[in-house]
Amino acid sequence: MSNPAVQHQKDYIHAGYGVKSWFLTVDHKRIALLYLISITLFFFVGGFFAVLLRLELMTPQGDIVTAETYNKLFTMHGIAMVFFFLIPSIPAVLGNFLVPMMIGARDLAFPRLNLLSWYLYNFGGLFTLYAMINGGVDTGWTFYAPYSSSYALGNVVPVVIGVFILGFSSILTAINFIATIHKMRAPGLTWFKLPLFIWAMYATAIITILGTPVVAITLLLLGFERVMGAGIFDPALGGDPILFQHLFWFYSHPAVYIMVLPSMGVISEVVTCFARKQIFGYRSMAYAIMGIAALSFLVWGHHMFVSGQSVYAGMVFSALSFLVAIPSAIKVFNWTATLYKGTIEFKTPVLYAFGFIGLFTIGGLTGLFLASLATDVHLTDTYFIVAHFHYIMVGGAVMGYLAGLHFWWPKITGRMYNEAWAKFSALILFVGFNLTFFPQFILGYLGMPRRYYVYPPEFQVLNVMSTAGASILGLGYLIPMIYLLWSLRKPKDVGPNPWNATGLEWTTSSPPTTHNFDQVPVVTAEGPYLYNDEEAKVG
Amino acid sequence: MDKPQSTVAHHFEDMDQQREAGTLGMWAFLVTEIMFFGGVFAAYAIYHHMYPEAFGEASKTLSVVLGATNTAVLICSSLTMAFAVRSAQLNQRKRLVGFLILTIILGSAFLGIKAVEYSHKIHEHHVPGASFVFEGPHSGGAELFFSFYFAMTGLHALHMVIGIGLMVWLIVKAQRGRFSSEYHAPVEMAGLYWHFVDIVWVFLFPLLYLISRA
Amino acid sequence: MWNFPLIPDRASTIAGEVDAIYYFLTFISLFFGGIIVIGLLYSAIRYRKASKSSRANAVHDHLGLELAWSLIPLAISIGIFVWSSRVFINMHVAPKDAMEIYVVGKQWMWKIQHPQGNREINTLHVPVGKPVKLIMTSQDVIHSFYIPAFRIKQDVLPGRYTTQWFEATTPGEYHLFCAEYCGTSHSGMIGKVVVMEPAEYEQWLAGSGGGLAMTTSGQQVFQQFGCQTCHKQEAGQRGPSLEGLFGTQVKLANGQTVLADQDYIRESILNPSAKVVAGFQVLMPMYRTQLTQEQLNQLVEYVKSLGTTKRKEG
Amino acid sequence: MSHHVIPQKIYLLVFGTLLCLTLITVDVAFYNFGWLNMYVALTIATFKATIIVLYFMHVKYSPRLIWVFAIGGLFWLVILFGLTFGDYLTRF
Ligand code: HEA
Ligand code: HEA
Ligand code: HEC
Ligand code: CUA
Ligand SMILES: [Cu+2]
Repeated sequence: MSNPAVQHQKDYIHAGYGVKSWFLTVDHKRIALLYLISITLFFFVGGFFAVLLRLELMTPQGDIVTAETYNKLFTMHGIAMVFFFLIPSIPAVLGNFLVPMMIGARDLAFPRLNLLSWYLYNFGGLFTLYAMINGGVDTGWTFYAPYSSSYALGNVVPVVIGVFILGFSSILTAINFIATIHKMRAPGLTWFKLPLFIWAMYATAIITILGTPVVAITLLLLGFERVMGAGIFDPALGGDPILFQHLFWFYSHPAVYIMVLPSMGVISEVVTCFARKQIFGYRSMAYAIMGIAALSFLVWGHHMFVSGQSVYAGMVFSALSFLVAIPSAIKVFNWTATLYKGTIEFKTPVLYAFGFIGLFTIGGLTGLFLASLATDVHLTDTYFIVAHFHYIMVGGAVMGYLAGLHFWWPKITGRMYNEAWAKFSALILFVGFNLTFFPQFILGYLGMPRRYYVYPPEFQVLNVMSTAGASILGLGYLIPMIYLLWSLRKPKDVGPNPWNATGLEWTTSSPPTTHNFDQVPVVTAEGPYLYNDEEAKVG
Repeated sequence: MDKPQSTVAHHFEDMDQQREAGTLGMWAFLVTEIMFFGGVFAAYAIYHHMYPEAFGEASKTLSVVLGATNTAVLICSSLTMAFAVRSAQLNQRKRLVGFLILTIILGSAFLGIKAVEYSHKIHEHHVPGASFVFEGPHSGGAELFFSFYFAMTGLHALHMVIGIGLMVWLIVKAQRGRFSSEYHAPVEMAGLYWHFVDIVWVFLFPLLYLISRA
Repeated sequence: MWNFPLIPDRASTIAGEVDAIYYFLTFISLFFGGIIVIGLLYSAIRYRKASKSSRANAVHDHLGLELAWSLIPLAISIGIFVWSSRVFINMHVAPKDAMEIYVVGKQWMWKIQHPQGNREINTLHVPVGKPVKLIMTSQDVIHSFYIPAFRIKQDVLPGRYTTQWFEATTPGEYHLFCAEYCGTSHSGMIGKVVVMEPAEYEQWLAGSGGGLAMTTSGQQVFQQFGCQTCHKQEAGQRGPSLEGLFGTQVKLANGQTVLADQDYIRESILNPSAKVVAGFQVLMPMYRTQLTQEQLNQLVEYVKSLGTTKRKEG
Repeated sequence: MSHHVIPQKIYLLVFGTLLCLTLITVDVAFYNFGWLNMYVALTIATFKATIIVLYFMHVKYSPRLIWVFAIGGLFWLVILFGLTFGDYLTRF
């Protein structure tokens, strides 16, 4: 029973109506949409804070907000963007939607846990949002003790609890992915036939379960110290503030790969599809993902080179940080090599993918300046750092997220967006992004410290450039919102496989039915991305 | 037993796949628990390294008798839990419920003894914070020790309370005949969790009570 | 409007060494970034869908190439690591004859005291061409003492000393920033470093209301708190002699030995029971709550000076 | 698989061992082995944990993947301890 039956079955969006059918759904695809809404909300919250930051920094003196407010703004910007937007972004939205479909399963292993994870996310989010509106916090997203435990203004404890709850949400998603990927692959789909996106999701999940609990306990101890006045990290009470930093970065460095690995997975899918070519060096790409995940736990001390950590420890961490750059190098070069002799079609996702590769490379290479001890001493805690991580996280990870969203949008909604607008906004984003963050590299080298509310006047010109860029960037993020939503007004207008891509998800209808596949597919192809082999093209 | 209920969820192929996925998921969760407690253990180890004498002095004020008794109680509860799982495997509903109740009783006994210890500590003003008092030269380090004592045993106790809650739920389900030798994954999961909590205590006991008895 | 700097001042001996690595890294980045960008653009143009270029013999795997683009970056990385670490170690090992200046950070100011006793706030006067070692601690949260023109930075922690050193090369005024976020006025915790010719510096020292040298005021504090009742010239019944203590290895009651450095002396005063000298009881009271951070610094400086005198005599 | 029913005797044996080891660890704590004290206690604790994992938690009868996860968790703990102590033990 093939095609006619599929026609009659309702797709997952129309499988049920009414509030309950959404809020109590256990369908991974519906949960992905719920996540999409929550996460977009937080992105705009974080973006709103960023706009205020940039406006304040237009002039050297303080004008639109007070110093206290400024400090709360960058703290809440960092927390919203890192914990509530970027860490869950690709896994919880695209991963949730695609992991079962790409491996030929009907759902994730634990559908109810999946729904619980969304509720926890929102619960933690609302908790934090409440704390942000009601007083805010001013510790910086890093919560360094003893400032956060004994001196900080505002609602440190509620925010810490919010992040703690959020941690549970990530952990549940991660456990779900691990069990699903291990145990629910379609017959014949062996590990080395998996799309790289699945590898990336798997590695991300592993990092999440190993790292998140450590930051959870650390934040709990911090809250304990702040509430009870008991000593844990505050030297006035016998504690050691450097220990807080160790425990915090034990998670938060691997977390930066939680943020970028999923994007790397997306880019591999997009590049192969639009170059119509097999990925260059599939196995080493997979190994590189796992290598990054494993090494990511060995380098956290590079955030602490001037913290008073031992010089020897600093050297060990520096050496290992250089080492973790090597698998990233492999990935960048292999993508470039994949494009060589391809047949490249310039659709929107591939524009974002180009953006990702270029900007991630710049971000990554500037990471080397920071992994190198002597230069980090000068650059740490300056705008160079700010530029480094925005290049990777905004230029890299967010672009990857947008690439994926555009690539799978027809699959998710059954509708194609307006290509011209989409290309236009990709261009705007690229220009705005570079104008915003490139000047910050120079600012950092000149010595402008980060988290500065007022600054010496000679830094103004570069700051004005950055603010100008940010307003272009903000505009660039609004446009996709509009045309993507607009596309929903149309009737369904795409078939199962608008891009002619390989991959099991493209064999289902767009949008897919609730159970994805009528029959569990059996995989006989030699591997993923068989674009060169015309036979393997799924029609 | 009751009529065979279909216990394979719609998205799984068969029982084996469902059970394997469940076990793997549970172990992934236990890994997060290892790292969670690992974080405090690491912090404890660092401070023990920094203030060995103070930690020793403070540790001496704990009661080895109560600590050791509690260790034994917890090991007993692990045994009853293991038997509970075994009963479920063998489809022995009465025994399953009986062992779960025994486990709950033992778990509660542990918490009771813990409560006695806490009340002693509160009495002796060993609770860190404004009212903390510790005679002798090591009061700073001792306060740290007690911060960890309460944080670690408190988290451990919280896990036990959750475990007891799980078992109450299991008993209800078992009474309704939901488990069989085919399907008893929830019992197994609860068992894994309970044993893990036991293991945490196996490390907490020497680290908190025994470090300076010699 | 366009006359803003793109390169920071370079005013210490280490600055050039750091910049050399910086520019080398910039070069490496341009090189590899260039390869990637050119590669991307080349394929984008040559192999766009409409182009008729031949796609024959496309490869999907090439171990040699992959090894090349992992091993070459690895080799370069190792080179940078070694080079940069050597400079880093230089930054950490102050010359023996460096003059020592004490820095105390607190929300939100820098308090500085010269060995001759001169105090200043948010300004640091130093002579050109002479190594200066900063001995720093904080009264509250973590701060970071950052002089961009010297390319040095070090976090300043409560509860312990951290140090850094520099040798200024060019007279002038430079920014001094607090680089670790420390609360509301973090961005106001700034000041300047004034580098002067040695003669001028002497003048400044003499003219700026010097006050007592740190060792002298340390001696006064020593007497004021009655330290000499237990610590005499010779080791007595009650306490060990502090003569010649600094820089030696001290045997402790628990069998270990420690180096008597600044942190040890500081800890011995604040929390005597933490490390007890072999052969003595813990009689010494805790001075944690009684001493200000400045008095503590002076005491440490005084105890250190006892060391040097003795070594000179011996 | 995983259906393995472990005989009661083994459970009782493990239980007995655990109780004995608890007694031993308490007793041994009152002898002074100097710096070894801590390691003696931790070795016993590790041994106890191992048999709990192997028998009570059925890992001995579980597929390789479960072993990998159990050992992996432990290994990452070692990383956390190792690199953190790496800092504290080399400060000067
Ligand atoms: C997604 C996020 C992300 C990613 C992927 C990275 C990736 C890297 N980061 Fe970054 N980093 C952050 C986010 C990220 N970082 C954040 C948020 C902070 C600041 C936190 C805070 O304090 O608030 C930070 C801070 C930070 C520091 C601390 C600076 C300080 O505070 O003093 C350091 C130091 O080593 C560092 C290094 C690196 C390195 C070496 C990589 C590497 O993985 C990069 C590897 C990639 C490449 C190298 C490019 C591709 C390779 C080639 C083209 C080949 C040529 C290569 C060679 C010659 C080796 N980062
Ligand atoms: C995923 C992570 C992420 C993302 C996406 C961003 C996005 C942006 N960030 Fe973020 N940033 C961080 C993570 C991130 N940041 C972190 C971790 C810190 C460190 C915090 C700390 O120090 O503790 C930081 C700090 C930080 C600073 C340094 C503050 C300081 O140290 O004093 C600055 C300053 O320019 C900045 C700017 C921006 C800008 C302009 C964007 C833009 O890309 C945002 C663009 C988005 C929008 C603009 C929203 C969409 C549009 C609207 C809401 C419409 C209205 C807007 C207009 C009409 C213009 N960020
Ligand atoms: C009541 C007696 C007493 C007083 C008063 C006293 N000390 Fe001590 N001090 C001791 C004893 C006893 C020791 C050795 C035991 C120990 O290390 O705690 C000691 C050790 C020291 C040491 C470590 C010496 C070493 O050889 O390693 C320093 C430094 C020190 N004291 C400084 C001071 C200073 C500064 C003051 C005044 C602010 C002071 N002491 C006041 C009794 C005293
Ligand atoms: Cu002091 Cu920032
Ligand atoms: Cu990092």
